[in-house]
Amino acid sequence: MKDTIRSLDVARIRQDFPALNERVHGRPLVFLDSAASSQKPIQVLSALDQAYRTSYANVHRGVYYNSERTTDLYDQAREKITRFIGAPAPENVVFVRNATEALNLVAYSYGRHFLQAGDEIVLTELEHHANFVPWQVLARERGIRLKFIPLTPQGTLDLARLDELLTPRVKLVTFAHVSNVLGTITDPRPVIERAHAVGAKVVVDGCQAAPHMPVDVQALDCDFYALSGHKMLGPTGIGVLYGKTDVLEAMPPFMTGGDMISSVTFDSVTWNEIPVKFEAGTPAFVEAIALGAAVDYLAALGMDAVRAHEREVVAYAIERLTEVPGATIIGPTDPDIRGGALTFTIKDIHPHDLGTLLDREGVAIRAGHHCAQPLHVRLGLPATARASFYIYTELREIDALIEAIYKAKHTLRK
Amino acid sequence: MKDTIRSLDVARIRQDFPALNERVHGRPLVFLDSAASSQKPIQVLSALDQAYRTSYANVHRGVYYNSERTTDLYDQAREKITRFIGAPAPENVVFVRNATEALNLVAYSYGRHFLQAGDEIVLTELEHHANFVPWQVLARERGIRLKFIPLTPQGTLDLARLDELLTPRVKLVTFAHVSNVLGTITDPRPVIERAHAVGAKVVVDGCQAAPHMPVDVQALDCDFYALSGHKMLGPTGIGVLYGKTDVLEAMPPFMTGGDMISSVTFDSVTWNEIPVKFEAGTPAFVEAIALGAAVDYLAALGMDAVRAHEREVVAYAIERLTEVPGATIIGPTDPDIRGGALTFTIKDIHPHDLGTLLDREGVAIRAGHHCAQPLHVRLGLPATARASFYIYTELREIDALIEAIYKAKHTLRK
Amino acid sequence: MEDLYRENLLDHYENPRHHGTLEHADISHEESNPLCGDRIRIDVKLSEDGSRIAEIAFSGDGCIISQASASMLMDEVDCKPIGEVQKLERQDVLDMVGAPLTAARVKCAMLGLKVLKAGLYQYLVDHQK
Amino acid sequence: MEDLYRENLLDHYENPRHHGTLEHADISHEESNPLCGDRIRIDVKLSEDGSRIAEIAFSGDGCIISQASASMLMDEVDCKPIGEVQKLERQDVLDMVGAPLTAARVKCAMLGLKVLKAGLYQYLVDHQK
Ligand SMILES: Cc1ncc(COP(=O)(O)O)c(C=O)c1O
Ligand SMILES: Cc1ncc(COP(=O)(O)O)c(C=O)c1O
Repeated sequence: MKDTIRSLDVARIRQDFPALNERVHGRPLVFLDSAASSQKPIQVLSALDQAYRTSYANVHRGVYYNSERTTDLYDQAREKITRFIGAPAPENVVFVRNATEALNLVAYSYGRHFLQAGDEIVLTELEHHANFVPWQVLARERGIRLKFIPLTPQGTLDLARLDELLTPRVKLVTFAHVSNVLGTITDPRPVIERAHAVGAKVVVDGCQAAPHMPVDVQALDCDFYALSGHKMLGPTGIGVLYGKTDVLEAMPPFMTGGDMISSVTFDSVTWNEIPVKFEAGTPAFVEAIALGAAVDYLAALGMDAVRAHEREVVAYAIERLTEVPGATIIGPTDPDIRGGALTFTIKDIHPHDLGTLLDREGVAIRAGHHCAQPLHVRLGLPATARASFYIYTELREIDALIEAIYKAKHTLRK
Repeated sequence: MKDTIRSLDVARIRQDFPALNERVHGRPLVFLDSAASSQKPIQVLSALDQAYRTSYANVHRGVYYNSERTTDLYDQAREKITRFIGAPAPENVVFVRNATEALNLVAYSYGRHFLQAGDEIVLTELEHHANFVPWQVLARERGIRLKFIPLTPQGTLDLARLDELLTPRVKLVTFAHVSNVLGTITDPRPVIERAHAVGAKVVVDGCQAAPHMPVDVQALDCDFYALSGHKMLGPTGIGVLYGKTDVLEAMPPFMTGGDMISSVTFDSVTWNEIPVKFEAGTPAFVEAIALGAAVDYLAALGMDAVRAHEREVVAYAIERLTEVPGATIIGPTDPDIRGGALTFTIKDIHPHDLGTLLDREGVAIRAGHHCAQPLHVRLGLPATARASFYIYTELREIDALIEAIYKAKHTLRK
Repeated sequence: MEDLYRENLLDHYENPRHHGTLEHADISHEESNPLCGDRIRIDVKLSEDGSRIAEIAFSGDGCIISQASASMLMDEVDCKPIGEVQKLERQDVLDMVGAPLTAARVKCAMLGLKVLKAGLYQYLVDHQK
Repeated sequence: MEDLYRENLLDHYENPRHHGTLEHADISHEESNPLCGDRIRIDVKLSEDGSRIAEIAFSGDGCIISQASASMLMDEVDCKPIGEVQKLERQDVLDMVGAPLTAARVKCAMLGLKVLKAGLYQYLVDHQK
C-alpha cells in the first residue's frame, strides 16, 4: 500500500507559501507552530482577494448579479467541504467561526435541549479547553455528570475502561480525534460504535485531524464533527460543524436573526431549513469561499499523502529529539499513532525560556499548556514545548530545531 | 457649521474600490446595496493580504516573533475601533462575527442571567430580525413580555408613547440607531436617558449607523452597541459588541473554550478578563486587523463628511424618485432624519421584478423584506425595493437608477 | 433583458389563463412564499373517475414570474391525466418559462407547481389511492 | 540573543539573591501564573516601626525570567522604605532586567513585583494604615 501513496513535493509546495520565505531575527523562519494555526497558500489568499475584488455583494436573496454570483461561490464552498469530509449533503455542513463555536453550538443547542439532570457525558482527560469547558458549564448548569476516559501511561485513551463508563445514563460521548498536546490519534470508529450501543450521541473534535489526514464522517458514523478552517490552510473566522440530518433537524437554533428564519411575525417564528437554521446573520461567506480553496488545495495533494508526509516528519523528529540529553517526549512515540504535533520538555529549561531562545534562532514553537490545562495537571507539568508540522515542513527544519535546542542548552549552561 | 465639513472627493475614493469598475450584463455596475454589505477599499484588502503573507501566526501566548507581531496588530485594531466609536478602553470592545452575534451574546449572557419571568423588554416595530428574534426567543423561554414602540405615520419612532411603555418592570430597551428599511435615524440620547431613569439597560443596534455617521458610545451612554464590520468597508466575519465595563464584568461568558479562561481544572474554572472573556477560541483576528484598516479609512475621511455626503445623496434620490409616477417612498422623506437607505415601491411592479429588471441595466438594488418582516406586516407590504448608498455613491448613479426604473415601467407597460 | 420579461411571459401575466376560482372543486390549495409575498391558490375539478384534471383555475398575487408561470402551468396541465401531472418537475417549469432565471427567482417560478402538487398529494392521501 | 539571557540575568537565576523563606515573617504571600506554572512566594520582615523592609526572601519555581527578575527585585527593595517600594512600577522591573522582553514574557518578569505589592497591600489593609 505504502508506495502507492503519492508523497508530497515539499519544495514545490513551499513556493505557494509566501510567509515561509521570511527571516526572523536575521535567521530564516522555521515555522513549527502549525497546530496553532497554519500558514496560507497563495491560492487561498487569491480566493479571498478575488471574492472582494470581483462582483462582491452580500449573499442570500439578492436578485442582482453580484449577489447571485457570490451566493453561488458560497454554495460551491459548502459543497467542496461536504466532499472533503465525506458528509452526505451540504445541509450537514454548518459554517461557524471556529471549532470552539462548533462545540459550543452543540453544547447549547443539543445539550440544553436533550440533556437533563442525572444524565452523563463521557469525555477524556486530554481534551482541549474548547471541548472541555462547554461541557463543564453545561454539567454545572443542568446537574449533569462528567466522566473521563483516562489515559494510559503511553498517552493513549484507556479504552479498556470505556465499557464501565458507558452506563445507560450516558447521553453524549466526546473526544479529540487527534490530541493537540499528546499528538495521540484515536481511532474514532470503535468508540463511536460502543457509544451508539448505549444510545449516546458522539461529538468528535476534529480540529487536529481534518487538516492532517483523510476524514470520512459517514464512515466514522459520528453525530457531530468539529473543525477550524485556520488550521487547514484556510483563513481565520471560519470553521465547520458537521451534523447528521436527523439530529440537526431536531435541534433548536443556537443564535437567531436574519437568514435563519423562514418567517416571523410579532407573535411567532418558523425556522429555516438546515444548515441555514444555525447560521444567523451575515455569514463569514468570503472566509467560507476561501476555505473552499483551501480544501481544494489539500484534496489535490491527497490527504493520504499529507498524512504520509507528516508521519515521516514526526518519525524523524522523534528520532532526533530522542538523542538530545534531557529531552522527554510527551505522548506516544510510535509515529503510527502520533499526528504531526510533537510535545516535549528539556530538563531544567522552562518551556517559555526554550521558546524565547529558539525564537532568536528563527525557530517558532509553542510553549505553555496549549489550552489543555487539565491534561497538564494530569501530566504533572505546568507547561510543555510543542513543535508541530504540516505539508510544508522539511526534515532540515527538524535539524534546525534540534540545533537550536542544543544552542539553548549551551546558553543556559544546561 | 455646514461648510466647515470636509466633503468627500468621491471620484478619488472610487479609485480605491476595484469592484466598482466592473460591468454587469454589459453595463457599468451601479452598486446600490451597501446597506446589505459595503464594497472594500484596497487598503482593507491589502491589510488582509499582508496579515497572512507577512509573519502570520495565531495570536495570544506565542513566545515567538510572528505570534507577538500578529498579537500586536490585533491589539492595535481593537484600539482603533475603541477610538472610532468613542469607547473608554479596548476592554469595552468585544470582537464577534457580526451584529447578529453581538445581539445574541447580550440576549444569552445578559438576558438569561439578569432577566426573569414578569420582566419586560421594550423594542420597536422597525427592528431587523437580528434585534427582534433573539428577544422573542428569550421572552418565550423566560416568560418575559415584549412591548413595542410604535411608529408614527412618517415612519419615525412614536416616542410620545415611550413613557407609558417604560414601567418599572422594563429591564431592557433596544432599538436600531438607524433603520435598515425606513432609513429613520433615531436620536438615541433621549431614549437612553428615559430608559435609564426606570433602571433599564439599553442596547443600540448600530449596524446601519456606525458605517455612516459619527458615533460616540460614551456620549450616548448606552450600555451596549452592536455593529457589523462588513457594512463599513471591513471584511465579512467580524463585528463588534461594545459594552460598559461594569455590565460586561457582571455578565457570565457566552461561549467557552480556549483563551477566555484564566485557569481551569477538572472541577473548576475561572474566567479571563473582559473583553477576552467573551472571545472563545481563535478569534477572527485577521478580519479584526482588516476592520482596523477600514476604520482608519473612514476616520481619515471624517465621519461628519461621510454623513454629509450621504445626506446629499439621499436628498437627491428622494427628489428624483418623487418625480417618478407610481413611486412611493417608504419612511421619512426628510433627509435630515434619513440615513443612506432609500426604500420604495413602484405601483403595480413587484419589487422582485423591479430588482431583476434593474439588474439587467447594471443597477444592483435589494428587493424583499430586508429581514424586517414584522415591520413589513405593519406597513401592509410583503416586499419593498431598497437602494442604499455609501461614500462611493455618485449622484449620476441615482440618475442611472431612475432611468432604469423608467425602463422597467416601459418594459412591463406600467 | 427582454430575454426574461419577454412577450410570452408578460402576456401570461397580463392575460392569465384559467384565472379565478372554481366552486365545488375537488382540490383547493393555497401557499405563499412569505419572503416575497407571492401567493397562489389552485382549484381543480377532476373527471368522473378521478383520473384526470377536468377543470383548473388559479388565483393569487405576487411577482410576474410567479403569476405568469402559474398561468403557463394551467395551460400545460388542463385535461391531463393526474399521473402525468405528478411527474412534472422543476425543469419542466423552467422550460415553460423559457428564459434564464437566476437562483433567487427560480423559487418564484416554482410556486404554482408546488401548490398544485401539494394539493394533488393531499387529495390522493385523503382518498387512499 | 544573549541580549536577553545575558550574564547578569543568568547569574541571578543560578545564584538567586535572598532565596529561601523567613520564619516569623510579617508578610508572606504567594501567587502563581497558572498559564506557565511560574510560582513565587515572598516573605518580608519589617523594621520595628513597620516603615521599612528589614529582611526579605523569595522562593518558587518557573522560567528564568520570573525567577531572575524576582531575585533582582530582592536586591532592589531590601532595606527600602515601604513607601518607596509601593511606588515601583512595571518600567522599574523592565529596567532591572535590562533586556528587551516581548509582551508574552513581560508577565513572567512582573510576577515578583505583583506578589510583593499584593503582600504589602494586604498587610497595610490588615494593619489599618
Ligand atoms: C439594522 C440592522 N441590524 C442588524 C443587522 C444584521 O447584521 P449582520 O447580518 O451583519 O449580523 C443588519 C444587517 O442587515 C441591519 O441592517
Ligand atoms: C484539539 C483542538 N480542539 C479545539 C481547538 C480550538 O480551535 P479554535 O481555537 O480554532 O476554535 C484546537 C485549537 O487549538 C485544538 O487543537
